[in-house]
Amino acid sequence: MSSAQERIGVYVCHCGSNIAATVDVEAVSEWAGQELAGRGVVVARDSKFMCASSGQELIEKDIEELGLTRVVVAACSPHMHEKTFRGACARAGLNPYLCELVSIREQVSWVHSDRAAATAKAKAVIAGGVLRVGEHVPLEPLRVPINPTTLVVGGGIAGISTALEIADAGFPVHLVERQPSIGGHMAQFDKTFPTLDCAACILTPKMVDAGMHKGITLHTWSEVTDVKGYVGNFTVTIKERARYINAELCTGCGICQEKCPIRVQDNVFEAGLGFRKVAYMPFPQAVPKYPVIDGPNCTYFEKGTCKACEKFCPTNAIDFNQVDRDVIVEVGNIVLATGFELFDARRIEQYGYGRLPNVFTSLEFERMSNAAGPTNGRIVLRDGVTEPRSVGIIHCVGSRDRNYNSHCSAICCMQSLKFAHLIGDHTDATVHNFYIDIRAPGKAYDEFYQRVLEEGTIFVRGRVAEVTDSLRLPAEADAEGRLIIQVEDTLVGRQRRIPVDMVILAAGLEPPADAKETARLFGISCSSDGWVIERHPKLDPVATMTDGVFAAGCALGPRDIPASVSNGAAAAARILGRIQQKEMAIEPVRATVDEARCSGCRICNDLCPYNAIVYHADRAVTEVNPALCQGCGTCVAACPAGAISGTGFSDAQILSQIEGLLMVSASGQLREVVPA
Amino acid sequence: MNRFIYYPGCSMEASARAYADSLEAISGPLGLELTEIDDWNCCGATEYMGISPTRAYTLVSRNLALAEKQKNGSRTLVAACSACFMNLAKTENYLREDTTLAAQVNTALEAGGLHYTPGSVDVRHLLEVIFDDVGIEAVHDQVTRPLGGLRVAPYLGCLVTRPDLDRRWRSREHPQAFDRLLRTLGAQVVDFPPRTDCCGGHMTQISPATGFELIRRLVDAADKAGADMLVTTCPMCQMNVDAYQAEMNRYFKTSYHMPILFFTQLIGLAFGFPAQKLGIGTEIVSSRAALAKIGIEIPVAEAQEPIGAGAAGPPRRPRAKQAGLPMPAMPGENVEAPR
Amino acid sequence: MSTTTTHAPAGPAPAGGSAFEPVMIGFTCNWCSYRAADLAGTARIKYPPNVRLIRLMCSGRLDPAFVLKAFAEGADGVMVSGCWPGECHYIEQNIKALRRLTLLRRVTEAMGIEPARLQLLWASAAEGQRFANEVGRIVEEVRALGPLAWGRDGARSPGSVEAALALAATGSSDPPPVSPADIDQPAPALAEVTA
Amino acid sequence: MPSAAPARVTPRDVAFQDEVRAIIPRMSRLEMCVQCGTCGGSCPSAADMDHTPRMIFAMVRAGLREEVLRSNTSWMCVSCYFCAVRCPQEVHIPDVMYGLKAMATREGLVPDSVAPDFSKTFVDNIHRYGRSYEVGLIARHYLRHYLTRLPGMAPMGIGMVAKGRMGFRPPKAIKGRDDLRKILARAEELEAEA
Repeated sequence: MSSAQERIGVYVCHCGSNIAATVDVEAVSEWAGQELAGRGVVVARDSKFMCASSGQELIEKDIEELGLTRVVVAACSPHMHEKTFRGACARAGLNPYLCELVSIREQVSWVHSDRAAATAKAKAVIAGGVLRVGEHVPLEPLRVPINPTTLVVGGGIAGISTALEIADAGFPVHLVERQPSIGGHMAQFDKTFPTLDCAACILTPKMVDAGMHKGITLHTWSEVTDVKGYVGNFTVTIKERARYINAELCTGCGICQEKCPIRVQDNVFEAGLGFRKVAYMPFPQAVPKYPVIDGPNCTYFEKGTCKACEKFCPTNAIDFNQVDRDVIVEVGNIVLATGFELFDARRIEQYGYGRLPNVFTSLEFERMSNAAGPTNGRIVLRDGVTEPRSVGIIHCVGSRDRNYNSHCSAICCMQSLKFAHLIGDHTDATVHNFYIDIRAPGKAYDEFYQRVLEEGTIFVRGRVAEVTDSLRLPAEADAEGRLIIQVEDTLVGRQRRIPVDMVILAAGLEPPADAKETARLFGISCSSDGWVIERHPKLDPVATMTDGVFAAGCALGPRDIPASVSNGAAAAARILGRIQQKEMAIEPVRATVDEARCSGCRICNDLCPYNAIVYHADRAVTEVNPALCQGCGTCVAACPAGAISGTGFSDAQILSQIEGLLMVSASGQLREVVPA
Repeated sequence: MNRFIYYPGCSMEASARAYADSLEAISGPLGLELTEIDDWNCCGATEYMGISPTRAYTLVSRNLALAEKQKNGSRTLVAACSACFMNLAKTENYLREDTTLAAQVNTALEAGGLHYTPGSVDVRHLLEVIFDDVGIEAVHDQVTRPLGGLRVAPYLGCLVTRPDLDRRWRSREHPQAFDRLLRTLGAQVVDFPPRTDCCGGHMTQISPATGFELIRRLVDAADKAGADMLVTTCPMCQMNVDAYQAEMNRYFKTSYHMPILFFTQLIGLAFGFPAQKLGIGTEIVSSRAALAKIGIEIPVAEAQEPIGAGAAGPPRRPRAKQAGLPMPAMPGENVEAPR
Repeated sequence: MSTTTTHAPAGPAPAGGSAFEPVMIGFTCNWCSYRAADLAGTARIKYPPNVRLIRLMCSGRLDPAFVLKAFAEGADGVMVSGCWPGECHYIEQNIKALRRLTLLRRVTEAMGIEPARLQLLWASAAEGQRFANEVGRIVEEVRALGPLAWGRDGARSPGSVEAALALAATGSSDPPPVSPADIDQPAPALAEVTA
Repeated sequence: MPSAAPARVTPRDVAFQDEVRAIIPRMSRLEMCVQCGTCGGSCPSAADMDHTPRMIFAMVRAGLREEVLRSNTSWMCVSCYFCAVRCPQEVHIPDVMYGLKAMATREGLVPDSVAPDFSKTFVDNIHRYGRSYEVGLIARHYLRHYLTRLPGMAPMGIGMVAKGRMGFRPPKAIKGRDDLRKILARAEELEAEA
């Protein structure tokens, strides 16, 4: 079908001044009306906002009155409004896939400054669209069923919130957590800013709900190892690591933990500040309530003897023969709430963490100030007894620093203010906060800053240069045995050396070390540093580029508890909407084989990453399974016989788009290609 | 035999002759074959930079060009003076990183019939070479007179581990390599936090008060840690701490007596060379008293002291008691990592 | 790379100077490089207007015929962009695109098209700045090469894709004609890929 | 600046900053300073500086040409590179200091003549011998600036000489001295052109 017989309408958007400022929109639409008439354009119009109802009605009216058979809209990126304009066509009775949206905003007006050149490029882009649209064929969206079960990866506050929202709406959820208990980082905290609620008091009820909920299946001490399928129909493999505890028999009495003779440093829940047994529950309110036995550190696994836990377990729940097992679940949607890891403060050696005993990380301090923590909430130096008389809190440790992480970790300012308050609460120590900027953008956040100022916390604007125990005598004789914080007080313009007893490093938030593998596993993209990329940072902040995979909480980037909780709710809402519809339409971008032309050469067979291509030896032809095909088009490009065609991205469509794009010269004139 | 191209630097021929002599003495036992760059010129220290950066880089590049030309089975250029090392290494890196600068420099070099191909020479400091190529074990094997009982403050100075543009050092502020080398000699290494701090450089010449303060910090820290002497890798550091200590004392009305020797001199002693062959005695602040401890009439008992005494590490500042809170665990930290 | 950078000259040279403005086609994948282009847009990062983009689902969709068509239609250069190796939305189809391109270059070179006119660019959805910088670089390289001889004076213009392939075959004995089929054979070392 | 670096759009008011950036081989990233003070905090000689490095960068941005070039800050830099390895914005701070010294020297806008003279004397020796000449350098320098220090220094000086660490005879000039002069002369021309 050549575009000549088509009746094409071209609609050029001003997008207020977003496009019109750099592209001469009127000229472009006029040009299209005249120069492209030979290519089937029967009408070309421009409008302030094509996406506004007025703009859409314009299209609908023309389809009805002028009998348009194809529509080209030149506006923003198809990722923005493709659906909108397809909708308009559909309402006017035109198959939505006969509409082509070409981008003259993201790809033209916003990235070019020269008006003439931008206008020329806009013309070319439209010509490409016009020639391409002529090759479009009517399509019907594929409808796929949505499995009502949802997988939530990560049992922190974001994951728990998501799971509860969905389960409370009556749909099943699998909640996967790496650690023995859900709860995440929030479970480690004492108070939460700025309200100073007790973290445990508000979190544990939610943990219990999640644990008890009949709609939620917990997979703790587990990891997702494989994901297959597509939106609505994922098949996920969850590896449940052996806990050596029979969950059916265990009552969570904790005797095994009590009797276990081995204590090891707890680098996870206690952030290294405390110890745990080898048979352990990370903390008393753990959910699920039954413990795990940490194999690598267990005497029985090392030496073959001990079994103290087994001897004393009243219900014979200890089972040393347990092995890791794979659980396979079918789900319709997935939410990644994989959270963050704390920056390793040892990497900034001049701050002395790991070298100078009385330098602590923010997470260590959270545990210290927690009444249930290793010091029962007493704020003391590393010796475990001495209360500090002065404390220095250093902001931006490993954040906003190109040597480590360029991003701002968003929560450290408020967390540090919280620490300052807690120290004042628990001790008589003077507190210095060393900051570059105080970032307190949140409800009642700056007010909290004011409060901490009132409480007498001293703020020094300057990024700390170093923490040292080497004194400059005689001047600093009084600081013997203490730490010196050396900093330029930028508001005074002088270098200062401030003696303190304790230093707290507000270590930044980093994506989990395996963030990239996670992204690959779930087929989503993450930024170079490892945060999940949203489908749209503003308008679709919890969806990913991959249909059916959502994200919530710090997996998307550093954020505080309220934000994480709302992320969870948002993701849940998106998913519930789909579940309610039972099925959803997906882009009919698929490859199909024309058996008549297939030579059975099998070149395409090994190219498909989804094994969607099946070869029928009997008929010596290849076939594509549309359910598995994701429409990448690699096989289409590879087929030497041209027997495979990719709907939506057919050779004809792309070849004519190339022709169209090249019809216009750099100066905006129609150019003639001299044939050989 | 480890062959290298060698850049001594000006001070090795004058104020730091002791460094040159001791290096010459120990290079045999260490299996170092150092071929001096023929007709090398001054690296410009930090002075030429203040006149004209471009010319300063050109000045250094002449040495690199000569080194490139001088093929003697090695592409490694060793510098003993930290300042020279820094200038050579930094220039080499910049020429690699910045094609414009490289072009400029080569146009200038042409005037002298020279050319330098960025990346063709690998610039290393003597300490790195002893650590990586000779190896601490090889050093250990040559020790015939362990320096048992000698308490030394390991003073590396700024310019060996900084800027370290090619990231050869795991730690640019608290490296442990130097300590391990000195322990291998049997010396007892004291805890010396300012190990990579500045000696004041040319401040003794242009702003004495500033220079004296920096010298005082070093001498005081060593004194406080109970060190018998400072040990350094840099002529500039040695010169400042040694030659200006008296003036510094006068300035602050203090009476420190803190000798400073080159690490090569200590290696020489541990290898059993006579003190005078190592230029010992040419320092202004005498190390006689300190060295008496390990003099020829060294008590047998002490001689028997196992090599690596004090390998337990420097006396730590107050650490957590058993009762106290644990220090952060160091997962995956390789203690034996070279640096 | 500072975000306040721009490329000079962006757009045609000021009136009077008649600098050559190459016209180029850029193939982007729907998931990474097209999103990078979108991001460059939303971030208002400026780059030269010479490249006209075509969105494919995946760089793996790139049929060598597309590239030849572009040259035949008078493009001065072609840019193929996709996700970084290992980050392909379709697992590893971008690697297959790379294989094709490596072989396709032999064809285009045989036709007398300088390698710099056919360039590959990896860009993740997060790399708007990089996308802009790289487009700027590629445009300048093509600009430096001047107009692609054929298509203007018709010198060696094959006029059609088929002719182009034929020319590749006959135009020089080596390399032999490459049919898209051959193109999905051995993969280059990954080092080469990520280089 | 690396040829790879794209051209920049420059508002007038940072002309001085660009002037400074231009004199520094390789990107100084001076414009990236966020005024955090890591440099001033790390600097061992900050106490004796008229302005901390951070302030200097702000002043450069503000176009306070004369104040910046007259400030003793760059001359007080001891080149210890603590600031360089710690700067969160990866500003090549010592390079900036060298650049400022060079500008100040070129325009004679120096706080006082001690430091510049030392550099000049040092460099003169290089031009004369191809090597530095400690005694000549120190003698000349002290006679000009530190007469009062000389008596106190005498014992040290004598000691150095006695111990053979200082010879009064200047070093033998290197063979390639004339070539070296040509090379440096060419480099100077190139600078002038730039």
